[in-house]
Amino acid sequence: MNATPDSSPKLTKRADKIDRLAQLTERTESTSGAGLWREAFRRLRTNKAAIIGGAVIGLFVLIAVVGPWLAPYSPTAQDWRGEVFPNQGRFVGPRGENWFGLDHLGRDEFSRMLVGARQTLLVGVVSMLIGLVAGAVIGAVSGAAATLGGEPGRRVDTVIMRVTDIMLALPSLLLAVSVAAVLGQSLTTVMIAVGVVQVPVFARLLRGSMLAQGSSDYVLAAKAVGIRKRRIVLTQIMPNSLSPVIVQATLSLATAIIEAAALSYLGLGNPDPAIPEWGVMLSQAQRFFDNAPMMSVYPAVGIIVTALGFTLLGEAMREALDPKLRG
Amino acid sequence: MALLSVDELSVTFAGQGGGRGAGSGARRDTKAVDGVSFEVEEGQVVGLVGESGCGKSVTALALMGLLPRKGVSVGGRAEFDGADLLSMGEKKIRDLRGSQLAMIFQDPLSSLNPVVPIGIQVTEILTRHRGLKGEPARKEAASLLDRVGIPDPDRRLKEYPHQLSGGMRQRALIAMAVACAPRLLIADEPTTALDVTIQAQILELLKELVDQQGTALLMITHDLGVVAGLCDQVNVLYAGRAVETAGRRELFAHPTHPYAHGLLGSIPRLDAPRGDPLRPIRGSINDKIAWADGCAFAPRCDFYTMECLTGTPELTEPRARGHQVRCVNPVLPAETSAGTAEVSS
Amino acid sequence: MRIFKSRAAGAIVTALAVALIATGCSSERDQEGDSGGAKDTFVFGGPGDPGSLDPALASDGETFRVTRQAFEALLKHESGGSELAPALAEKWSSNEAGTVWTFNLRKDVTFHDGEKFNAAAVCANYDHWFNWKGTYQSSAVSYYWQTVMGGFAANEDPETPKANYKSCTAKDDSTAVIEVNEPSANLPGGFSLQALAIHSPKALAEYAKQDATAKGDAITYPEYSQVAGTVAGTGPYKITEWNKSNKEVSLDRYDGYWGSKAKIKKLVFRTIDTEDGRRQALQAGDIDGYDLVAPADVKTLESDGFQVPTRDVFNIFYVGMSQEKNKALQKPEVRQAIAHAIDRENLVKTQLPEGGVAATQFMPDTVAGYSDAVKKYPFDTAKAKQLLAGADESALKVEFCYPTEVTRPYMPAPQDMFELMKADLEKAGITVTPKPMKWAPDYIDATEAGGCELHMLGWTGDFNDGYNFIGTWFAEYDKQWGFKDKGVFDALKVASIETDPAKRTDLYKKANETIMAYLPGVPISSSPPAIAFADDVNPPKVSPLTQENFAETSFK
Amino acid sequence: MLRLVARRLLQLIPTLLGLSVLLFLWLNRLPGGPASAILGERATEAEVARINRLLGLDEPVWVQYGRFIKRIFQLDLGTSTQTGRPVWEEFTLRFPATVELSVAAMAIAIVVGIPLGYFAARRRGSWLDVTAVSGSLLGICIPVFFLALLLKGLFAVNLGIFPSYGRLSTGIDATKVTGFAVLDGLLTGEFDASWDAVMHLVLPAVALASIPLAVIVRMTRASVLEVLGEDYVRTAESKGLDKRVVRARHVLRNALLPVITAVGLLTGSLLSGAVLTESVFTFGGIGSFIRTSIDARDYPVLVGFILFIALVYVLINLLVDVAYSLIDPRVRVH
Repeated sequence: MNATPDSSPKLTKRADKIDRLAQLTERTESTSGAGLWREAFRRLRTNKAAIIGGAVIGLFVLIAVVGPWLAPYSPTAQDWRGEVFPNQGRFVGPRGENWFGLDHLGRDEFSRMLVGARQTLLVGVVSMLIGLVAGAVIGAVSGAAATLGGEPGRRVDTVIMRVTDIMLALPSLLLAVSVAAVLGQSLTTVMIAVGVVQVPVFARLLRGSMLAQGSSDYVLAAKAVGIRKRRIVLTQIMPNSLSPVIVQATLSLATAIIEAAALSYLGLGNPDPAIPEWGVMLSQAQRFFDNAPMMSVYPAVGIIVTALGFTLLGEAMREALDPKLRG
Repeated sequence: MALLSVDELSVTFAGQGGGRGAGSGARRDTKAVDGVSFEVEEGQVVGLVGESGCGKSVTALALMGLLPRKGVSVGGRAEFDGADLLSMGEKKIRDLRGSQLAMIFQDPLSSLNPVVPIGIQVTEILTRHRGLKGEPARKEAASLLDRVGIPDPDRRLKEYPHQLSGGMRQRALIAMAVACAPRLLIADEPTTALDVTIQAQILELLKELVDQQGTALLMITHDLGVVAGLCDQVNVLYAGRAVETAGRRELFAHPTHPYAHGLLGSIPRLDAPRGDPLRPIRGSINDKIAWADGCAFAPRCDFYTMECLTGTPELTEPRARGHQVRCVNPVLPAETSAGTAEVSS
Repeated sequence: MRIFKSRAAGAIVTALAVALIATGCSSERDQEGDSGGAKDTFVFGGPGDPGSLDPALASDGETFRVTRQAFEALLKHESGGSELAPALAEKWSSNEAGTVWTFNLRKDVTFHDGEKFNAAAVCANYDHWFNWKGTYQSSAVSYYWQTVMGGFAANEDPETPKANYKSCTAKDDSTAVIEVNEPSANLPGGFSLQALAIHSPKALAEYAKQDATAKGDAITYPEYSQVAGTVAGTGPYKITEWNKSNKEVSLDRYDGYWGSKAKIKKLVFRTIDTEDGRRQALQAGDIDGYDLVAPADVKTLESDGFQVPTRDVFNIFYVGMSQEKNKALQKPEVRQAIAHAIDRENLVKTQLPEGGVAATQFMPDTVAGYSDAVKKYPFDTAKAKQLLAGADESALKVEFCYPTEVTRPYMPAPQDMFELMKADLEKAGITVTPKPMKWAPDYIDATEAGGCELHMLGWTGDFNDGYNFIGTWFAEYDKQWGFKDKGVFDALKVASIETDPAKRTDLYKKANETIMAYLPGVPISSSPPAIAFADDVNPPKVSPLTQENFAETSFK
Repeated sequence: MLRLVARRLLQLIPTLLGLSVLLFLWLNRLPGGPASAILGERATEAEVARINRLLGLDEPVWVQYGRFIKRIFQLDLGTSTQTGRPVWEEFTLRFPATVELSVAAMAIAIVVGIPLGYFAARRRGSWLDVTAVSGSLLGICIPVFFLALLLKGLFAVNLGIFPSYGRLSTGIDATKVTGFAVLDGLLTGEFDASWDAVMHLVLPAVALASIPLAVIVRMTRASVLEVLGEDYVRTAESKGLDKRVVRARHVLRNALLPVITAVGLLTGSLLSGAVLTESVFTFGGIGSFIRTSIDARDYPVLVGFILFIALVYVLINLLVDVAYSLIDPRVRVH
């Protein structure tokens, strides 16, 4: 019946057949096509946690960038010095000119919060980077040695991992004290200290995923084809090992900020208290918790919410990138 | 009457995020099974054939009542011995499972609990349905393993899945399935994960077991070879619907639905004249149209016409009694050549 | 996970908010939380553990606070004051030269271990100290002996000062005579020090058997000074237990006490290292009193019905300058400019507890030798600017060290005080670089070695003698200050060897005037270390030297 | 099994040795000495010099290192510059308190965390799940010391339900047997003492538990979710087994494997949390001692503590491995 001689009607018939078909056919998009990251991003967009996390971080970063210009007053000038009496537990709460009230030295709390965001972000990012870079190097060496180094390589690997194990075990603030003890107390010290804490985490992570990748089929394939080992590591293993590291980076931004706060609480924080940083502000204010709770609450909430933001985003990214949870 | 008669069974999965609370707007639902109907007689071996994604396994799970309750809606009826499995209460179906209804899964390794000894995994079902405990249970388990052809059962009972070979694992699973001489055994691609030599053995084993116990077997597979070797009755599924149902001989002799026709055309046959090209079906199962709008196979069909695109085609018996075909213009002897001609031209 | 996190975020924020509001706003306090059980135990919270049960080995207030209840020296300060008063010695006198000191001892005094107190016992003590060897000669162990009496019978280290102690003889059972080689401004004040409190001879014999060892990296105190049982004094309480893991020292009333017996049966000193830790403990009724109240808490506590008696000031807080570290500081104008730039009044008003005063010289007005005629440097930013301009130091840059993680009686909140002064100096156009350091060892080391251009430090008097203040800094060249000024040094020399109290006081006045004219540093303030008690306590007379005698305490 | 243990213990030696070298080098770079820590304002340069000479801190580095290592091998960690007592003694003195606290915290974390995580996974999307997930998120994001302050301010100071600091109320004189306040009370039959000790434990333990609890909840939840999707659970269901059997034998057992490792690692990290919590509640354990040591720069103590922790950590890992190989047959063969 479909072999009809006359052409023109058939053509038209064919045409609208196809149209009809086209409009009916539902293409269930196949995930196989999209690349890991494109796909991950697609899933992120649909993930509320990611959106919220992203929003929080976005806001935070925005404040960190433009805060200093938004700040109505100088964060360090003790403009209302005469009005605050820490020694009598008399403080000034929120009011028209000072939205968040004054701190214990008569400075505008709101301005300090705004400006503090930048410091906080700075501490978080820098220390995370320190941890990431150092950790990545160690992990990469260890992983490469393990995958390609043969017996000696494996020995190197075990040694490195033992050390990182121990580092993992040491309470972060002890590491911090050690660093502070050698470098003296400074903002850099804080960053390094918090960074050092992250090193073993990144190292283990990168190594782990490299080992996983190392034994994966495509690497075996690459080996089989006889690609030089270094190239395999650089072109095959490394790129594919990075996604977990990136996730971890996001997460450790959260921990870094919290760690920094803990350090300031132990008096190992940023030495110049005049420069506002949420962790320092919190540890300063908690002395007056009974008389001026809000003074501690502002920085505390700041820290917690920011940390939450990074954690949410990080978790979401992990899910998005996790092949197990895909599809 | 039939032991199992499935009537217009449909399974719908709520779309992404659906069924997980109001949080995210439920997206397009997907109909995995869209009105399957077939019957299984006592002791009969029935095949469900179709390429992956056509809803075979989902059908099986639906019958076993193993589909997650959340985000899944099951429609139609599935009468097992007169009782509807689909509307049956949790408690009742639990009692049926393992005793009257049993199932064998695709991947023997992942289907066995890695941290529980084989012994326990076998005896637990005996304890549950036959009240066997302790020594007698162990004895029975051993003899079961023996029956499914696992050498040195007493040692194996103490071992863990990872210590067994692929074939043995599947045998163990089968042992559990037949432990209570069920009346219906559902085998979901029982051989796909195994290498060819083992496949044959497993199929043999299944065959003799069902013969011995008079168990009915619902064989789910994409492998027409298996069907040819085993089944009495065959149902060809496409996009969640049976498109052709016939006895084995009838089907292999005269595949009438263009899909079935295509399937058979796409497997190499020794008796085919040399040089006669294989004729694969174009496109993939992903290009389809909802049965409601017409024949889901249309986009891949060489013979489709406007009629194909107007509503679900009815089941007809264009060739022989009991040979049902769901197609507006089935491949009948006259056209076979024409159809192939168009493809090759 | 997906959407719950989003809800989660919401939930969290609310939860947090609730918690914070709850803590922040609810201010009613429950007074019945008193877990002290029967009211025959008085619990006092201190900021730090004592170092040893033998005051002779200590140099810190926390140790003395405890031992003072169990040990008595020959002399003491009158309760609640800073005047010398009789203790184990009823009367005392010295010869013209101030080298021979005669003590008429109290009779019918017994030690906690039943030993009899007499002149022999006194000399046993002094000789015991004088004959210390090895690690005991380290000033970390025997600081006060060395400040009062110099070195030992046989000095082992060239750096150890030469002995000034000559002998102690028991004229009769109740008369002890102590001779020294040279008159010293530290006498008779020194005889009142806890470090020179009298121990039972039996205990001393025990002590002698044990040695303080210094191995590896620190000094190990002898066993007897760490576990209650051996040490025995004559005080109203006797030390019964030192529970380190519980951070508490327990004392029981000594019923054989010669004076008026202690009113409360059991006395416990607990360590709570943080200020709010102590405050909360008091508010929660866990303790009956504590020392070093954060000024911020004084009002709160008072309004909550607690007693916060004010002590007289007996300390001085100052800004030190190291003229060698920063040459600019050698110009008098610069030092004066700094003095004028700092707003002491505001600092006192906002940081110090009630009773704090701005200082005009390097000693509080409670010390004999305080002079009203010293040159004053009132707060005047303009003047400061102009002085700097005059010395063409308008672009003056200074490094300002301050200690972290510490509060001292004279500086309740070092960091805040630093920030205030920094702001002041910057107003006067001085660029200030903050240099925070850990109190010990970093800060101490740095300041003592003159490693800081500007630093803040203070002093709490050991006994009422001007030399105990100004003498410690300006008697001779000292790295901390890094200046040589004959005028200043001589003024103190003459004062220190004058034995007639009245004359000496006048000389101290002169010295103070000379010092303030030269202005080696800027005296800032004197602040009374606030002490707090529960409302059901009759507190002891508070002492400017923080020498409270808890035997006076009782419950209402 | 034994070989595993032996091997690990052998590995321990070089690790600790290496660590000790690092520590010594670190120590050697440090400013100041005990003198000024003891004398405060009253220290002068001369004094400091004298004391250092006395302590042999003026000798050449290698001599000092010799002494250092020798001491380490004699399990002699040196002397605390704050208390002037042997570090080892100070630790043993305070160890029970911290163990008590850590155990309490871990107990809370496990007893609450595992069921919570399990049911959160089972009732995915329910309010329980939401609370569990958000709670654990918060637990991870709130600074421990701030949480501790909140708890203290709310329950100890404002509501006065729990004591605000310390291990035991002063009124109670408990006889010391093991040093574990709670245990002692039970042993000696002084139940009031035990109860008192427990009351003192609650707040710090809760604060300290926050992070482990959060982690355990999340891990349990995740791993239960994963296991629920496993084929073997479906198999078990297909056998018509009782819910209870399926959950106990086929879900929980498998799901808890990863959690066990986590618990091990967390225990190691508890100690650092203890430093913060203990110092907020002035709980007389190692934690608060370390805090004061940090303030006083009491390096012998800090070094001792680091070595000590390294030891504890390695041992815990060993335990975890052993435990793991006992539950998971797959590990046994390798």
